[in-house]
Amino acid sequence: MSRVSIQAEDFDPAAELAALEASGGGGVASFTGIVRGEGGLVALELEHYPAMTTAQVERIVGQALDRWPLLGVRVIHRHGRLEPGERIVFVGTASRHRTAALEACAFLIDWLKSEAPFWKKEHFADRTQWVEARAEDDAKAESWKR
Amino acid sequence: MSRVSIQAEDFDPAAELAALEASGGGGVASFTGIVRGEGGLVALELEHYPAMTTAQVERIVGQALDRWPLLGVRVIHRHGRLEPGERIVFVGTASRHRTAALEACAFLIDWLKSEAPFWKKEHFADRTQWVEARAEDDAKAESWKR
Amino acid sequence: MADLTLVYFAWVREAIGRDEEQVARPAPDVTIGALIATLAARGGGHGEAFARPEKLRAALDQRFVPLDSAIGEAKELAIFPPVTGG
Amino acid sequence: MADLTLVYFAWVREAIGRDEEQVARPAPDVTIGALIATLAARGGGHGEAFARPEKLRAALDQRFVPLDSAIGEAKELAIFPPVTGG
Repeated sequence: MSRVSIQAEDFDPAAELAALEASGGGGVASFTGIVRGEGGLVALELEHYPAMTTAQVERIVGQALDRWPLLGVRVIHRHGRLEPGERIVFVGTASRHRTAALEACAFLIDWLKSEAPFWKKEHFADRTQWVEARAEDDAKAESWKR
Repeated sequence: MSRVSIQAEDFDPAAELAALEASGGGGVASFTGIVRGEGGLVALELEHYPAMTTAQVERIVGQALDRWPLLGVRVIHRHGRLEPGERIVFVGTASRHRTAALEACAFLIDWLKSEAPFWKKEHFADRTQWVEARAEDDAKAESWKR
Repeated sequence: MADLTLVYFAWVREAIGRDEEQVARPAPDVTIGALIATLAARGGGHGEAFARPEKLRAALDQRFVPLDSAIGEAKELAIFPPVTGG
Repeated sequence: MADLTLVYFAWVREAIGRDEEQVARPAPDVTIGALIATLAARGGGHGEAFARPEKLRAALDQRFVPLDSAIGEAKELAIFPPVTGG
Protein backbone atom coordinates (compact mmCIF):
# COMPACT_ATOMS: atom_id res chain seq x y z
CA MET A 1 0.00 0.00 0.00
CA SER A 2 1.61 3.27 -1.05
CA ARG A 3 0.14 6.65 -1.74
CA VAL A 4 1.56 9.98 -2.85
CA SER A 5 -0.20 13.35 -2.62
CA ILE A 6 1.10 16.68 -3.89
CA GLN A 7 -1.35 19.22 -2.57
CA ALA A 8 -1.85 22.79 -1.37
CA GLU A 9 -4.02 21.74 1.58
CA ASP A 10 -2.78 20.85 5.04
CA PHE A 11 -2.94 17.21 6.17
CA ASP A 12 -3.51 15.33 9.40
CA PRO A 13 -0.46 13.30 10.51
CA ALA A 14 -2.64 11.45 13.06
CA ALA A 15 -4.90 10.04 10.35
CA GLU A 16 -1.87 9.04 8.28
CA LEU A 17 -0.22 7.32 11.24
CA ALA A 18 -3.43 5.49 12.10
CA ALA A 19 -3.64 4.08 8.56
CA LEU A 20 0.00 2.97 8.71
CA GLU A 21 -0.48 1.40 12.15
CA ALA A 22 -3.34 -0.65 10.66
CA SER A 23 -1.12 -2.03 7.89
CA GLY A 24 -0.07 -5.00 10.01
CA GLY A 25 3.58 -4.05 10.48
CA GLY A 26 5.34 -4.05 13.80
CA GLY A 27 6.70 -0.55 13.34
CA VAL A 28 5.66 2.79 11.91
CA ALA A 29 8.19 5.56 11.30
CA SER A 30 7.33 9.09 10.28
CA PHE A 31 8.89 12.43 9.52
CA THR A 32 6.98 15.70 9.39
CA GLY A 33 8.66 18.83 8.07
CA ILE A 34 7.50 22.17 9.49
CA VAL A 35 8.17 25.73 8.28
CA ARG A 36 10.65 27.36 10.65
CA GLY A 37 10.02 31.00 11.44
CA GLU A 38 13.62 32.11 11.66
CA GLY A 39 15.12 35.47 10.68
CA GLY A 40 11.76 37.16 10.45
CA LEU A 41 10.35 34.81 7.85
CA VAL A 42 6.74 35.70 7.04
CA ALA A 43 5.99 32.83 4.66
CA LEU A 44 7.49 30.23 2.36
CA GLU A 45 6.20 29.88 -1.16
CA LEU A 46 6.66 26.45 -2.70
CA GLU A 47 6.57 26.15 -6.46
CA HIS A 48 6.70 22.77 -8.18
CA TYR A 49 6.63 21.18 -11.64
CA PRO A 50 3.26 19.43 -11.64
CA ALA A 51 3.86 17.36 -14.78
CA MET A 52 6.93 15.90 -13.10
CA THR A 53 6.40 15.89 -9.35
CA THR A 54 3.95 13.06 -8.73
CA ALA A 55 5.61 10.74 -11.25
CA GLN A 56 9.02 11.39 -9.74
CA VAL A 57 7.85 10.87 -6.17
CA GLU A 58 6.05 7.66 -7.15
CA ARG A 59 9.22 6.43 -8.81
CA ILE A 60 11.28 6.99 -5.67
CA VAL A 61 8.59 5.35 -3.52
CA GLY A 62 8.88 2.35 -5.87
CA GLN A 63 12.62 2.28 -5.21
CA ALA A 64 11.99 2.29 -1.46
CA LEU A 65 9.50 -0.59 -1.84
CA ASP A 66 12.11 -2.56 -3.83
CA ARG A 67 14.79 -1.89 -1.27
CA TRP A 68 13.00 -2.44 2.06
CA PRO A 69 10.21 -4.86 3.06
CA LEU A 70 7.55 -2.21 3.57
CA LEU A 71 3.87 -2.76 4.26
CA GLY A 72 2.89 0.86 3.79
CA VAL A 73 4.32 4.14 2.49
CA ARG A 74 2.66 7.55 2.58
CA VAL A 75 4.16 10.72 1.13
CA ILE A 76 2.50 14.13 1.23
CA HIS A 77 4.18 17.28 -0.08
CA ARG A 78 2.49 20.65 -0.01
CA HIS A 79 2.96 23.54 -2.42
CA GLY A 80 1.83 27.15 -2.37
CA ARG A 81 2.17 29.68 0.44
CA LEU A 82 2.99 28.29 3.90
CA GLU A 83 3.51 30.22 7.10
CA PRO A 84 5.88 29.41 9.98
CA GLY A 85 4.61 26.47 12.00
CA GLU A 86 2.73 24.97 9.05
CA ARG A 87 3.52 21.45 7.86
CA ILE A 88 5.31 21.15 4.49
CA VAL A 89 5.97 17.46 4.05
CA PHE A 90 5.12 14.09 5.58
CA VAL A 91 6.74 10.70 5.05
CA GLY A 92 5.35 7.66 6.84
CA THR A 93 6.45 4.04 6.50
CA ALA A 94 5.28 0.76 8.03
CA SER A 95 7.21 -2.50 8.17
CA ARG A 96 7.52 -5.64 10.23
CA HIS A 97 10.99 -4.40 11.13
CA ARG A 98 11.83 -1.11 12.75
CA THR A 99 15.08 -0.68 10.85
CA ALA A 100 13.34 -1.00 7.48
CA ALA A 101 10.69 1.54 8.49
CA LEU A 102 13.24 4.04 9.83
CA GLU A 103 15.72 3.69 6.97
CA ALA A 104 13.04 3.96 4.27
CA CYS A 105 11.62 7.05 5.98
CA ALA A 106 15.07 8.70 6.07
CA PHE A 107 15.75 7.70 2.45
CA LEU A 108 12.48 9.21 1.22
CA ILE A 109 12.81 12.50 3.07
CA ASP A 110 16.44 12.89 1.97
CA TRP A 111 15.33 12.38 -1.61
CA LEU A 112 12.41 14.79 -1.33
CA LYS A 113 14.67 17.47 0.15
CA SER A 114 17.33 17.18 -2.53
CA GLU A 115 15.80 15.89 -5.75
CA ALA A 116 12.06 16.48 -5.89
CA PRO A 117 11.20 19.33 -8.30
CA PHE A 118 10.21 21.93 -5.72
CA TRP A 119 11.56 25.44 -5.28
CA LYS A 120 11.18 27.51 -2.16
CA LYS A 121 10.92 31.27 -1.96
CA GLU A 122 11.26 33.01 1.36
CA HIS A 123 9.03 36.00 2.07
CA PHE A 124 10.21 38.52 4.65
CA ALA A 125 8.50 41.75 5.63
CA ASP A 126 10.59 43.81 3.21
CA ARG A 127 11.93 41.39 0.60
CA THR A 128 11.74 37.94 -0.93
CA GLN A 129 14.46 35.51 -1.93
CA TRP A 130 14.71 32.10 -3.56
CA VAL A 131 16.34 29.52 -1.32
CA GLU A 132 19.65 28.22 -2.66
CA ALA A 133 20.25 24.49 -2.89
CA ARG A 134 22.45 23.10 -0.13
CA ALA A 135 25.36 20.85 -1.00
CA GLU A 136 24.67 18.98 2.25
CA ASP A 137 21.25 17.84 1.00
CA ASP A 138 22.75 16.55 -2.23
CA ALA A 139 25.37 14.62 -0.26
CA LYS A 140 22.64 13.01 1.86
CA ALA A 141 20.71 11.85 -1.18
CA GLU A 142 23.93 10.67 -2.81
CA SER A 143 24.83 8.55 0.23
CA TRP A 144 21.86 6.24 -0.48
CA LYS A 145 23.30 5.39 -3.89
CA ARG A 146 26.39 3.79 -2.38
CA MET B 1 11.93 19.58 26.55
CA SER B 2 12.05 15.83 27.14
CA ARG B 3 9.63 13.49 28.82
CA VAL B 4 9.64 9.77 29.57
CA SER B 5 6.61 7.69 30.55
CA ILE B 6 6.57 4.03 31.50
CA GLN B 7 2.92 3.11 31.72
CA ALA B 8 0.33 0.37 31.30
CA GLU B 9 -2.13 2.66 29.50
CA ASP B 10 -2.30 3.25 25.77
CA PHE B 11 -1.21 6.63 24.40
CA ASP B 12 -2.16 8.94 21.55
CA PRO B 13 0.63 9.40 18.99
CA ALA B 14 -1.28 12.32 17.46
CA ALA B 15 -1.16 14.31 20.69
CA GLU B 16 2.55 13.50 21.08
CA LEU B 17 3.32 14.60 17.52
CA ALA B 18 1.34 17.80 17.95
CA ALA B 19 3.41 18.71 21.03
CA LEU B 20 6.65 17.99 19.15
CA GLU B 21 5.51 20.00 16.12
CA ALA B 22 4.95 22.93 18.46
CA SER B 23 8.52 22.78 19.79
CA GLY B 24 9.79 25.12 17.08
CA GLY B 25 11.93 22.62 15.19
CA GLY B 26 11.81 22.18 11.45
CA GLY B 27 11.38 18.43 11.67
CA VAL B 28 9.64 15.84 13.79
CA ALA B 29 10.52 12.16 13.54
CA SER B 30 8.65 9.36 15.25
CA PHE B 31 8.60 5.62 15.63
CA THR B 32 5.65 3.65 16.98
CA GLY B 33 6.01 -0.04 17.78
CA ILE B 34 2.92 -2.23 17.44
CA VAL B 35 2.30 -5.81 18.66
CA ARG B 36 2.36 -8.12 15.64
CA GLY B 37 -0.20 -10.93 15.66
CA GLU B 38 1.95 -13.56 14.00
CA GLY B 39 1.94 -17.30 14.61
CA GLY B 40 -1.33 -17.24 16.50
CA LEU B 41 -0.13 -14.80 19.15
CA VAL B 42 -2.95 -13.98 21.57
CA ALA B 43 -1.12 -11.40 23.68
CA LEU B 44 2.26 -10.11 24.75
CA GLU B 45 3.01 -9.59 28.42
CA LEU B 46 5.67 -7.00 29.19
CA GLU B 47 7.41 -7.13 32.54
CA HIS B 48 9.87 -4.46 33.60
CA TYR B 49 12.12 -3.41 36.49
CA PRO B 50 10.35 -0.31 37.78
CA ALA B 51 13.18 0.86 40.04
CA MET B 52 15.47 0.87 37.02
CA THR B 53 13.40 1.57 33.92
CA THR B 54 12.61 5.26 34.10
CA ALA B 55 16.08 6.20 35.34
CA GLN B 56 17.72 4.19 32.56
CA VAL B 57 15.48 5.63 29.85
CA GLU B 58 16.06 9.16 31.14
CA ARG B 59 19.80 8.53 31.07
CA ILE B 60 19.70 7.44 27.43
CA VAL B 61 17.48 10.40 26.51
CA GLY B 62 20.15 12.57 28.12
CA GLN B 63 22.76 10.95 25.88
CA ALA B 64 20.60 11.69 22.81
CA LEU B 65 20.25 15.34 23.91
CA ASP B 66 24.05 15.58 24.28
CA ARG B 67 24.65 14.03 20.89
CA TRP B 68 22.07 15.76 18.68
CA PRO B 69 20.65 19.32 18.74
CA LEU B 70 17.13 18.32 19.78
CA LEU B 71 14.29 20.63 20.74
CA GLY B 72 12.04 17.88 22.00
CA VAL B 73 12.15 14.19 22.92
CA ARG B 74 9.23 12.02 23.98
CA VAL B 75 9.50 8.35 24.98
CA ILE B 76 6.58 6.17 26.03
CA HIS B 77 6.97 2.47 26.82
CA ARG B 78 4.05 0.35 27.92
CA HIS B 79 4.10 -2.68 30.21
CA GLY B 80 1.51 -5.30 31.09
CA ARG B 81 -0.67 -7.33 28.75
CA LEU B 82 -0.91 -6.10 25.14
CA GLU B 83 -2.86 -7.66 22.29
CA PRO B 84 -1.95 -7.72 18.59
CA GLY B 85 -2.42 -4.32 16.99
CA GLU B 86 -1.82 -2.47 20.26
CA ARG B 87 0.96 0.08 20.57
CA ILE B 88 3.96 -0.89 22.72
CA VAL B 89 6.40 1.97 22.38
CA PHE B 90 6.68 5.49 21.00
CA VAL B 91 9.74 7.61 20.35
CA GLY B 92 9.34 11.14 19.01
CA THR B 93 12.04 13.74 18.39
CA ALA B 94 12.03 17.32 17.17
CA SER B 95 14.97 19.26 15.81
CA ARG B 96 15.78 22.11 13.47
CA HIS B 97 17.45 19.51 11.28
CA ARG B 98 15.80 16.42 9.86
CA THR B 99 18.93 14.28 10.15
CA ALA B 100 19.24 14.97 13.88
CA ALA B 101 15.57 14.15 14.46
CA LEU B 102 15.74 10.92 12.44
CA GLU B 103 19.05 9.71 13.85
CA ALA B 104 18.08 10.41 17.45
CA CYS B 105 14.78 8.60 16.94
CA ALA B 106 16.58 5.53 15.54
CA PHE B 107 19.18 5.65 18.33
CA LEU B 108 16.51 5.74 21.05
CA ILE B 109 14.39 2.93 19.65
CA ASP B 110 17.47 0.75 19.07
CA TRP B 111 18.44 1.29 22.69
CA LEU B 112 14.94 0.62 24.01
CA LYS B 113 14.76 -2.60 22.02
CA SER B 114 18.09 -3.95 23.19
CA GLU B 115 18.98 -2.45 26.58
CA ALA B 116 15.91 -1.24 28.43
CA PRO B 117 14.98 -3.58 31.31
CA PHE B 118 11.86 -5.07 29.75
CA TRP B 119 11.03 -8.73 29.20
CA LYS B 120 8.38 -10.02 26.82
CA LYS B 121 6.32 -13.15 27.23
CA GLU B 122 4.28 -14.43 24.32
CA HIS B 123 0.86 -15.90 25.03
CA PHE B 124 -0.56 -18.37 22.50
CA ALA B 125 -3.84 -20.29 22.78
CA ASP B 126 -2.12 -23.36 24.25
CA ARG B 127 1.18 -22.18 25.69
CA THR B 128 3.34 -19.23 26.72
CA GLN B 129 7.01 -18.51 26.14
CA TRP B 130 9.53 -15.85 27.08
CA VAL B 131 11.00 -14.10 24.05
CA GLU B 132 14.73 -14.68 23.62
CA ALA B 133 17.04 -11.73 23.08
CA ARG B 134 18.16 -11.26 19.50
CA ALA B 135 21.84 -10.76 18.72
CA GLU B 136 20.74 -8.43 15.92
CA ASP B 137 19.23 -5.96 18.39
CA ASP B 138 22.40 -5.93 20.45
CA ALA B 139 24.44 -5.25 17.32
CA LYS B 140 22.17 -2.30 16.43
CA ALA B 141 22.58 -0.75 19.86
CA GLU B 142 26.33 -1.43 19.76
CA SER B 143 26.68 0.35 16.40
CA TRP B 144 25.81 3.70 18.06
CA LYS B 145 28.83 3.35 20.34
CA ARG B 146 31.29 3.47 17.45
CA MET C 1 7.79 18.82 -36.43
CA ALA C 2 6.11 20.96 -33.79
CA ASP C 3 7.84 23.71 -31.89
CA LEU C 4 9.65 22.96 -28.64
CA THR C 5 7.88 23.96 -25.43
CA LEU C 6 10.08 25.59 -22.83
CA VAL C 7 8.89 25.70 -19.21
CA TYR C 8 10.52 27.76 -16.49
CA PHE C 9 10.46 27.67 -12.70
CA ALA C 10 11.51 29.79 -9.73
CA TRP C 11 13.82 32.74 -10.51
CA VAL C 12 14.28 31.59 -14.11
CA ARG C 13 10.52 32.01 -14.60
CA GLU C 14 10.54 35.37 -12.81
CA ALA C 15 13.46 36.75 -14.83
CA ILE C 16 11.89 35.74 -18.14
CA GLY C 17 8.47 36.91 -17.00
CA ARG C 18 6.54 33.85 -18.15
CA ASP C 19 6.25 30.23 -17.16
CA GLU C 20 6.15 28.76 -20.66
CA GLU C 21 6.91 29.60 -24.26
CA GLN C 22 7.32 27.95 -27.66
CA VAL C 23 10.54 28.19 -29.64
CA ALA C 24 11.44 26.98 -33.11
CA ARG C 25 12.67 23.42 -32.78
CA PRO C 26 16.48 23.19 -33.04
CA ALA C 27 18.23 20.34 -34.86
CA PRO C 28 18.06 17.13 -32.77
CA ASP C 29 21.76 17.14 -31.93
CA VAL C 30 21.69 20.65 -30.43
CA THR C 31 22.36 20.43 -26.71
CA ILE C 32 20.36 22.14 -23.96
CA GLY C 33 23.45 24.19 -23.15
CA ALA C 34 23.72 25.43 -26.74
CA LEU C 35 20.04 26.36 -26.83
CA ILE C 36 20.41 28.23 -23.56
CA ALA C 37 23.35 30.20 -25.02
CA THR C 38 21.24 31.13 -28.06
CA LEU C 39 18.37 32.27 -25.83
CA ALA C 40 20.74 34.23 -23.57
CA ALA C 41 21.90 36.16 -26.62
CA ARG C 42 18.39 37.65 -26.89
CA GLY C 43 19.25 39.74 -23.85
CA GLY C 44 16.49 41.14 -21.60
CA GLY C 45 14.89 38.60 -19.28
CA HIS C 46 16.43 35.70 -21.17
CA GLY C 47 19.86 37.27 -20.92
CA GLU C 48 19.40 37.66 -17.16
CA ALA C 49 17.96 34.19 -16.54
CA PHE C 50 20.58 32.38 -18.60
CA ALA C 51 23.67 34.45 -17.74
CA ARG C 52 25.17 31.71 -15.56
CA PRO C 53 24.46 28.23 -16.96
CA GLU C 54 26.23 26.60 -13.99
CA LYS C 55 23.28 27.81 -11.87
CA LEU C 56 20.78 26.03 -14.12
CA ARG C 57 19.33 22.53 -14.24
CA ALA C 58 17.08 20.97 -16.87
CA ALA C 59 14.55 18.24 -17.56
CA LEU C 60 13.59 16.84 -20.96
CA ASP C 61 10.05 15.52 -21.08
CA GLN C 62 9.97 15.52 -17.26
CA ARG C 63 13.25 13.72 -16.70
CA PHE C 64 16.28 15.41 -15.15
CA VAL C 65 19.18 15.52 -17.64
CA PRO C 66 22.60 17.22 -17.76
CA LEU C 67 22.85 20.46 -19.76
CA ASP C 68 25.10 18.81 -22.32
CA SER C 69 22.30 16.44 -23.37
CA ALA C 70 21.01 16.71 -26.95
CA ILE C 71 17.41 17.92 -27.14
CA GLY C 72 16.53 15.21 -29.68
CA GLU C 73 12.81 14.72 -30.22
CA ALA C 74 11.70 15.94 -26.79
CA LYS C 75 8.42 17.86 -26.61
CA GLU C 76 9.12 19.78 -23.40
CA LEU C 77 12.31 21.27 -22.02
CA ALA C 78 12.19 22.60 -18.46
CA ILE C 79 14.88 25.00 -17.22
CA PHE C 80 15.18 25.88 -13.55
CA PRO C 81 17.55 26.42 -10.62
CA PRO C 82 18.70 23.47 -8.49
CA VAL C 83 15.69 22.12 -6.59
CA THR C 84 15.11 23.10 -2.96
CA GLY C 85 12.18 20.90 -1.98
CA GLY C 86 10.88 19.64 1.33
CA MET D 1 25.08 -4.76 57.73
CA ALA D 2 21.63 -5.53 56.38
CA ASP D 3 20.82 -8.53 54.25
CA LEU D 4 21.11 -8.35 50.49
CA THR D 5 17.85 -8.02 48.55
CA LEU D 6 17.62 -10.19 45.45
CA VAL D 7 15.05 -9.31 42.77
CA TYR D 8 14.11 -11.57 39.89
CA PHE D 9 12.43 -11.02 36.53
CA ALA D 10 10.91 -13.04 33.68
CA TRP D 11 11.63 -16.77 33.73
CA VAL D 12 14.11 -16.41 36.58
CA ARG D 13 11.26 -15.05 38.71
CA GLU D 14 8.91 -17.79 37.53
CA ALA D 15 11.39 -20.62 38.21
CA ILE D 16 12.13 -19.37 41.71
CA GLY D 17 8.47 -18.66 42.36
CA ARG D 18 8.94 -15.21 43.85
CA ASP D 19 9.99 -11.77 42.67
CA GLU D 20 12.15 -10.83 45.64
CA GLU D 21 13.94 -12.36 48.61
CA GLN D 22 16.54 -11.50 51.24
CA VAL D 23 19.76 -13.45 51.62
CA ALA D 24 22.56 -13.23 54.16
CA ARG D 25 25.04 -10.66 52.89
CA PRO D 26 28.16 -12.30 51.43
CA ALA D 27 31.64 -10.84 51.92
CA PRO D 28 32.10 -7.72 49.74
CA ASP D 29 34.53 -9.39 47.37
CA VAL D 30 32.16 -12.25 46.49
CA THR D 31 31.12 -11.94 42.85
CA ILE D 32 27.59 -12.16 41.51
CA GLY D 33 28.60 -15.34 39.67
CA ALA D 34 29.84 -16.96 42.89
CA LEU D 35 26.63 -16.04 44.74
CA ILE D 36 24.57 -17.49 41.88
CA ALA D 37 26.54 -20.76 42.12
CA THR D 38 25.83 -20.92 45.86
CA LEU D 39 22.12 -20.29 45.29
CA ALA D 40 22.00 -22.88 42.45
CA ALA D 41 23.34 -25.47 44.89
CA ARG D 42 20.07 -25.14 46.86
CA GLY D 43 18.40 -27.03 44.01
CA GLY D 44 14.63 -26.68 43.39
CA GLY D 45 13.59 -23.43 41.73
CA HIS D 46 16.95 -21.82 42.41
CA GLY D 47 18.71 -24.80 40.83
CA GLU D 48 16.53 -24.49 37.74
CA ALA D 49 16.79 -20.69 37.42
CA PHE D 50 20.54 -20.60 37.90
CA ALA D 51 21.55 -23.78 36.00
CA ARG D 52 23.02 -21.83 33.08
CA PRO D 53 24.76 -18.63 34.23
CA GLU D 54 25.54 -17.70 30.61
CA LYS D 55 21.79 -17.09 30.16
CA LEU D 56 21.71 -14.62 33.06
CA ARG D 57 22.30 -10.91 33.38
CA ALA D 58 22.49 -8.78 36.50
CA ALA D 59 22.15 -5.28 37.90
CA LEU D 60 23.59 -3.98 41.17
CA ASP D 61 21.55 -1.16 42.68
CA GLN D 62 19.80 -0.69 39.31
CA ARG D 63 22.92 -0.60 37.15
CA PHE D 64 23.74 -3.33 34.65
CA VAL D 65 27.01 -5.09 35.60
CA PRO D 66 28.86 -8.22 34.42
CA LEU D 67 28.40 -11.39 36.47
CA ASP D 68 32.04 -11.32 37.56
CA SER D 69 31.49 -8.03 39.44
CA ALA D 70 31.96 -8.08 43.19
CA ILE D 71 28.74 -7.44 45.11
CA GLY D 72 30.47 -4.97 47.42
CA GLU D 73 28.11 -2.83 49.49
CA ALA D 74 25.17 -2.98 47.07
CA LYS D 75 21.68 -3.05 48.57
CA GLU D 76 19.88 -4.71 45.68
CA LEU D 77 21.00 -7.37 43.22
CA ALA D 78 18.69 -8.08 40.28
CA ILE D 79 19.07 -11.30 38.28
CA PHE D 80 17.23 -11.79 35.00
CA PRO D 81 17.51 -13.04 31.40
CA PRO D 82 18.83 -10.75 28.65
CA VAL D 83 16.33 -7.95 28.12
CA THR D 84 13.81 -8.10 25.25
CA GLY D 85 12.15 -4.69 25.44
CA GLY D 86 10.31 -2.59 22.88
